[in-house]
Amino acid sequence: MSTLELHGVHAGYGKAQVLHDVSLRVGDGSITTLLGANGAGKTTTLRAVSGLVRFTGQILLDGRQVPAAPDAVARLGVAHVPQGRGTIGRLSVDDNLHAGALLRRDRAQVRADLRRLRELFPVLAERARSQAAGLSGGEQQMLAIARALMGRPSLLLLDEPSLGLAPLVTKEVFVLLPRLRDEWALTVLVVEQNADLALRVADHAVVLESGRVALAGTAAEIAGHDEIRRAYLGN
Amino acid sequence: MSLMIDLVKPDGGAARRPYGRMLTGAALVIVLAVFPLVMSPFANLQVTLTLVYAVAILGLDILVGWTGQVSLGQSAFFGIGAYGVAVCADRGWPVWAGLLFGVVLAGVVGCLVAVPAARLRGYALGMITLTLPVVAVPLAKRLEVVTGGAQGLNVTIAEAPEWTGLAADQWHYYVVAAGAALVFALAAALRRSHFGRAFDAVRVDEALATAQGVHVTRYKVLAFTLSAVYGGFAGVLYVVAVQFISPETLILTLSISLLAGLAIGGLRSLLGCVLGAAFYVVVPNVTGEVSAGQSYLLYGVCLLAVMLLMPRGVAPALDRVVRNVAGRRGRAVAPGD
Amino acid sequence: MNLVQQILDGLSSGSVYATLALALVLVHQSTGIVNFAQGQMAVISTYVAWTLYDAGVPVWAAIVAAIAGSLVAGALAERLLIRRFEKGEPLAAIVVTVGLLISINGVVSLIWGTVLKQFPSAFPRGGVGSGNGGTIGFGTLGTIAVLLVVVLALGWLFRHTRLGLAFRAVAANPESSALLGLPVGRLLMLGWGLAAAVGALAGCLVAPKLYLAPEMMDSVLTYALAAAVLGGLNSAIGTVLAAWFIGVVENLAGTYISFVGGDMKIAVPLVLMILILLFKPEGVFGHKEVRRV
Amino acid sequence: MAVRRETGGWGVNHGMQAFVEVRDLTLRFSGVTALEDVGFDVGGGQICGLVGPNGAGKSSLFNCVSGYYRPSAGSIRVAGQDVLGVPAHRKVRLGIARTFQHPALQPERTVLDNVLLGGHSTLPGSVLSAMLALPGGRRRERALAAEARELLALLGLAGVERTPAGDLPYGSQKRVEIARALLSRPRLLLLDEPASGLTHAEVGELGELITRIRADHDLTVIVVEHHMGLISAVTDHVVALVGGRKVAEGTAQAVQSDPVVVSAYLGVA
Amino acid sequence: GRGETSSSGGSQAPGVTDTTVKIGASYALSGPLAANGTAAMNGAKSYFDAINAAGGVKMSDGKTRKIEVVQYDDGYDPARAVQNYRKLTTQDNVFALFQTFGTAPNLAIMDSANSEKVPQLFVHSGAAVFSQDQKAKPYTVGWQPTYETEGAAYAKFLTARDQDLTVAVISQNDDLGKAFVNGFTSGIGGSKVKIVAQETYEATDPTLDSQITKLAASKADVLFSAIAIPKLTAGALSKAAELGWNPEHLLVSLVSSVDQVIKPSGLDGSHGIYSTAFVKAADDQQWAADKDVQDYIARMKTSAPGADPTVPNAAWGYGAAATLVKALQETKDITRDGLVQTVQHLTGSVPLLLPGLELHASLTGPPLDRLHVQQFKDGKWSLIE
Ligand SMILES: Nc1ncnc2c1ncn2[C@@H]1O[C@H](COP(=O)(O)OP(=O)(O)OP(=O)(O)O)[C@@H](O)[C@H]1O
Ligand SMILES: Nc1ncnc2c1ncn2[C@@H]1O[C@H](COP(=O)(O)OP(=O)(O)OP(=O)(O)O)[C@@H](O)[C@H]1O
Ligand SMILES: [Mg+2]
Ligand SMILES: [Mg+2]
Repeated sequence: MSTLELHGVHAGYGKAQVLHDVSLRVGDGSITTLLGANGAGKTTTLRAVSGLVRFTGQILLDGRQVPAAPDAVARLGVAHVPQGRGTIGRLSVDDNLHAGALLRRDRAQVRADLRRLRELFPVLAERARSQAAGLSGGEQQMLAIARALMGRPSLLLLDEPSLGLAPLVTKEVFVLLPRLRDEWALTVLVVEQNADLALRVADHAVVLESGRVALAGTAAEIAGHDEIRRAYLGN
Repeated sequence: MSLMIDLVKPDGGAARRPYGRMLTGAALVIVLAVFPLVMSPFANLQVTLTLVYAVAILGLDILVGWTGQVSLGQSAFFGIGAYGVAVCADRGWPVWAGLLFGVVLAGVVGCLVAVPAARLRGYALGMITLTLPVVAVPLAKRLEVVTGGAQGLNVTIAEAPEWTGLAADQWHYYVVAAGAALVFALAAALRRSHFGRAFDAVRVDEALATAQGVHVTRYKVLAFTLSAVYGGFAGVLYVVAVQFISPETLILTLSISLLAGLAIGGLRSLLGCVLGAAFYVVVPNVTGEVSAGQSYLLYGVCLLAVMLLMPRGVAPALDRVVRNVAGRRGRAVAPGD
Repeated sequence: MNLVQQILDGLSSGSVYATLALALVLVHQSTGIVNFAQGQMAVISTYVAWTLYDAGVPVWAAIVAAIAGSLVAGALAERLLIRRFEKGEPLAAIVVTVGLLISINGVVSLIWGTVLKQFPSAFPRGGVGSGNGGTIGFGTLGTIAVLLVVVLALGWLFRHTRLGLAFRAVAANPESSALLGLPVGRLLMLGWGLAAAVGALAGCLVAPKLYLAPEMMDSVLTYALAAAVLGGLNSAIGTVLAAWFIGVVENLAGTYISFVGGDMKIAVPLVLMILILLFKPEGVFGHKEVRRV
Repeated sequence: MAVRRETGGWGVNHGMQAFVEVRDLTLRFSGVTALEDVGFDVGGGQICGLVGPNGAGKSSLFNCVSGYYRPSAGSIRVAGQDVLGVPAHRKVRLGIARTFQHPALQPERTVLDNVLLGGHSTLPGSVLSAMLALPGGRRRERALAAEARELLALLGLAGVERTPAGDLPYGSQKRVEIARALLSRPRLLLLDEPASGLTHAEVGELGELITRIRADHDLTVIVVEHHMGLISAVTDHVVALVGGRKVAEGTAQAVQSDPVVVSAYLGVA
Repeated sequence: GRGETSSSGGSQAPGVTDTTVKIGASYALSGPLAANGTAAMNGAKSYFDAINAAGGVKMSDGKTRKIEVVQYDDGYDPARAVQNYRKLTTQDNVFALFQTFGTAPNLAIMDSANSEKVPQLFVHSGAAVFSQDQKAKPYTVGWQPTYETEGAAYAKFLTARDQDLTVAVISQNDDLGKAFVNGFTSGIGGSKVKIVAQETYEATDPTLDSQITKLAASKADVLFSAIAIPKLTAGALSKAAELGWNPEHLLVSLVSSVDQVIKPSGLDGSHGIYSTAFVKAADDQQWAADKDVQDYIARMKTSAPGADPTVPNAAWGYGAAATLVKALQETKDITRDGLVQTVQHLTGSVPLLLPGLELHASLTGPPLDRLHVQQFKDGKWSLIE
């Protein structure tokens, strides 16, 4: 479990500033969802945490500034499922999963985790030896999520995990999150357009608008907000 | 003008500052026209050879830069063009026939190689083209009756007409410059047309290109053929500049040097082709003055240094500088708008 | 006798090509780059070994020392030079290796001169067989044995170890691998280092036969590239088999097809290679890559 | 200016006969059956939804239509013409355009350039005239650019014309693809998960947009989507695939209450 | 146009001042022929340095001038040789070109040199084309015996034995290899010596194993190696031995170095290794006490420390430099044409030439046109009378 804090983070690409003074806190063992319109800067926020974009301001993991290099961040126990294709297409499904666990030494536990993830996503067992690039869009997304979990992270960053997933699977993933949070001591920051589901499992929610935090609060508070209902929930 | 940095803005971006561009272009033309009249024969030869290799590099750019295929065969096409014109000159046939023969033959060979090569990507393609110079050198020696074998051919072509009163090096300069300007302008127009976009799409993602109606194989073959034609034409210009061709010129090393020139100058940039060629021609002369014995080592070090300082090549680096300067100027006048 | 001997000779030169090709494949497998300077790096390593030997160090020790040194030097080359080009255009990376080739060649000529040196064989002189069966030198046999050991070791490393998986992941997708916490930079360095070490071994193995000179590996590079691509660029065993194939076919064509002759014999394996690649573009032992839209 | 289609008289078929006919389509990869005996019709001018669990074969079906995959059996006819025999790069000239599930853009070129590529097949194909920069070509190029700008405006991308496409957020990239597809002036548009990465409100806008372009451009649309809201809002007709087989077909409502679809795909709410 | 070759200094010829005379050269100092090119350059340099150290060349106008050599690398690329030529003639304004290296680079500049009347002296190549017609190309002059001459010398050596001999021939696939073979073939015409097998190779071949194996099948009595690359020669010799084929070897002079070829090949000469020579080899014990050779070795050590004096090209470069100095001394009319005049009538001796050999200028051949056959015995070369 980890605590993630952003204090006054500014980030962007080249000259284009995307995040303006973003501050948020993802408490130890909590699930926080990050909402926002297309282009609001959600992906950029996660990328800043992972060291994939440079930022100014402070990003603290358990009170300490995160390193600048993505691999160093990952070695602190941060797993990032990027938006879109997050797998290594040239490797087999199994190799992808094992690559997720390369930093771990507890081999027996790795095998157990693998079994569990295969139960959750049976297709990963069926297609264990196929090249990951051949999987369907949704299957690749499952692989990306499973691969991140194989690392047994303490902080899980999910960028639109439901992207390309069938409704049933999406639900399963969101049901799984609180369970894993408890069993595996996870802290989760999830960007999600299926706000309905996300707000149901999340403890906290943050809404980004044009790179600024527009709203933050408990999931229930946010879900009760009128504007949020109109833009994200539609009921 | 054709030598300007290729910004690839088919939607008219290139024409946004038409006067500035035309002025720069005109200035460039004048400088280039006056150059041989005031400079030494050695300087003229260097510029002439630079333009020769620039055409060959532009051909490579069409293949490597535009469509993303690797080729180690450019020296062979260069040789075909050169031998084409030299053989004709040697037998007393008209030079234009030699030009046509050399360029067409290069194009035909290029097309023949391209048809199977278009099935391949990346390094596999590079290997196929590697075969070309490896085979071309002994072949040129074997066809001794026409090529003069290992001794090569000494020819006298493109002699300065009496009335010009020009020395050979000056006349050769103008001939080569005119030829190079012509083929550069043609390539620039092609690049700005929708073909330029299609070539890019083929490079970036073949499936994507196909979905937009681009026949990937045809475009690869087209690029390969054009590239060979440009290589062949460069070979023709080479004979104008050097008046000699022998199998030594066809070797793989030249192909590799041209690739290096392309990377040094910067991909997808007409100016880059010229700068890359200039690097290939001028730097050895400079390092040779520093130390004849270590000139090659120094050349290698310069190559590494330029690549390290400007990983995307000199032309893009210059482009960025120019745009920064222009940008600053642009901001300065902005409030007045 | 001629036929058998030509085949044996082909295997012998094929083994020369294979040693360098293995190093090429190793770099490609771990960093996705084709390193034109691989041969030249091997040459400088061999000169180092020669210098040690010349100073009285036993051959084997000199070779081992050169291999160790090359491991470090290769890693440094990656870190200081190649690193900047791994993400950009592949051409830039290739050209940087060409620059490296030229520079190392210059440095070797500067330090050791251009005149050839005799490199001691780690294997005894002479060979086995003779008369009708053909002969094969101990040097070649030794080279083949070392080759096989290297191939098995590399195969095991890449297919069955965690390090191998890490190499493959990084070569296929560095960004994604970094997100998994793999030390991408260090793995790339190690990949280059290993390749340089294999290259050093290659140089020391072939130097007794080719004689040590700054351009020793230049002519081998063409063949090694062909073998690496024909073998699929990702398969050690495929590379060695392809190299042997090239060596043998070249000799047989030069011997038995009269119009080919000594000057054009190299063309035959290359043309065959083209034909094979047309039907199997990913190389004989390469995996067909699945691409999805 | 109108481009000559290779098949004339599509208007005649309109409404009289199915515009898209898929019959007995079977597609296998080593060890995986992606599609098995799939058949359905889409009427001209209709919007057809294609739904089903992950790996059901939806994208594969698109890939068969656009020629990337070669089915082992079956046929696909569009406007009465068999399209399976037509090479992939000619599909767009038949009036078939598509978007990709994972955005396929040229990341370093501008959004406008990316869209212009979609008009490639509408421009004449002589290299020589392009090299000579004849004025006719320039004029056509300008006209195309104007058309592309209109489409970008329609899709709410007017402000990012000159942005490199790779710099856009995910949701915008998917819209660039739609603009690109439209610039080829298609008759049949295949959309693969256009709503992924969009917020609820944005999905609503997208739905309106799809119905609008259907009307404005006289289009037939097949849309693959996991977003049931969008499916319900825009489709006239829905086909559900599970494990490569068609399991249900009908209105969005009917399909969504089909027990097989519910258990395999939607899950009980 | 401009006068390309006019000098700035009025009466004096280009490149000649009261105290210096400037000479230009272009060598392959990089690439596969770098070893030979560098050796040629070093050999010449060591002689010029010695002359300069002693004050310079005393010329016919009574002035003593130092020799200033401007040299560039051409990497054996004709286009670069042409550039170097332009640079030397128009920028460095040299008096004459000296010892430009290799056939192709010299051919590339030959026409320009003759039309611009720039002496292209003592080219470092045994191709006949540079000397055979000095009426047509008076400004281009060779130095060493032609490859044909050398090939014929081996033929004469074999036919003189009046035995039935079978010969296998391997030659480089270029004008050099062809010239050796042509000279040899016409030399054995009508004799009891027969060529029974013939192979060629490309200079880029890594080994010659396949060719030697083919030749070995002929079981010829003699192997004539018209191979121009030391490592390939050494490899060929040891391959033949490995195959159990022990013919007599004829090595062309280019690759006759004991250290570079014979020692690496592992052969001891017991089956007969022959070559030809026209200069005294530095590693030949019989000249250990020879003044010429001692001077040469000492001067090489001073001028090019680390360079190997046993490489034939170095000795040739030294000899050619001496020939140039001699020509400069003897030139009456100190102009380019005057120099060429002198060269065309040059006779006499220069250091390092084998006993009995002399310069012997003619309009149809190089100034040196004879060689001695020598045999490798007891670790050294010895002349055969
Ligand atoms: N590589 C890049 N270079 C330049 N600008 C970028 C880059 N990536 C994103 N941007 C810009 O940053 C802004 C925020 O993008 P980001 O991807 O973070 O949005 P998002 O909230 O994740 O959107 P979506 O829901 O569509 O994924 C956008 O305006 C986008 O154009
Ligand atoms: N090129 C391929 N190689 C191997 N298997 C493939 C290939 N393309 C598709 N498949 C397999 O075919 C099946 C159908 O894939 P398809 O992409 O059509 O699914 P989909 O319905 O689009 O799923 P999703 O909703 O996840 O995108 C999957 O099991 C997939 O793994
Ligand atoms: Mg995003
Ligand atoms: Mg899909």
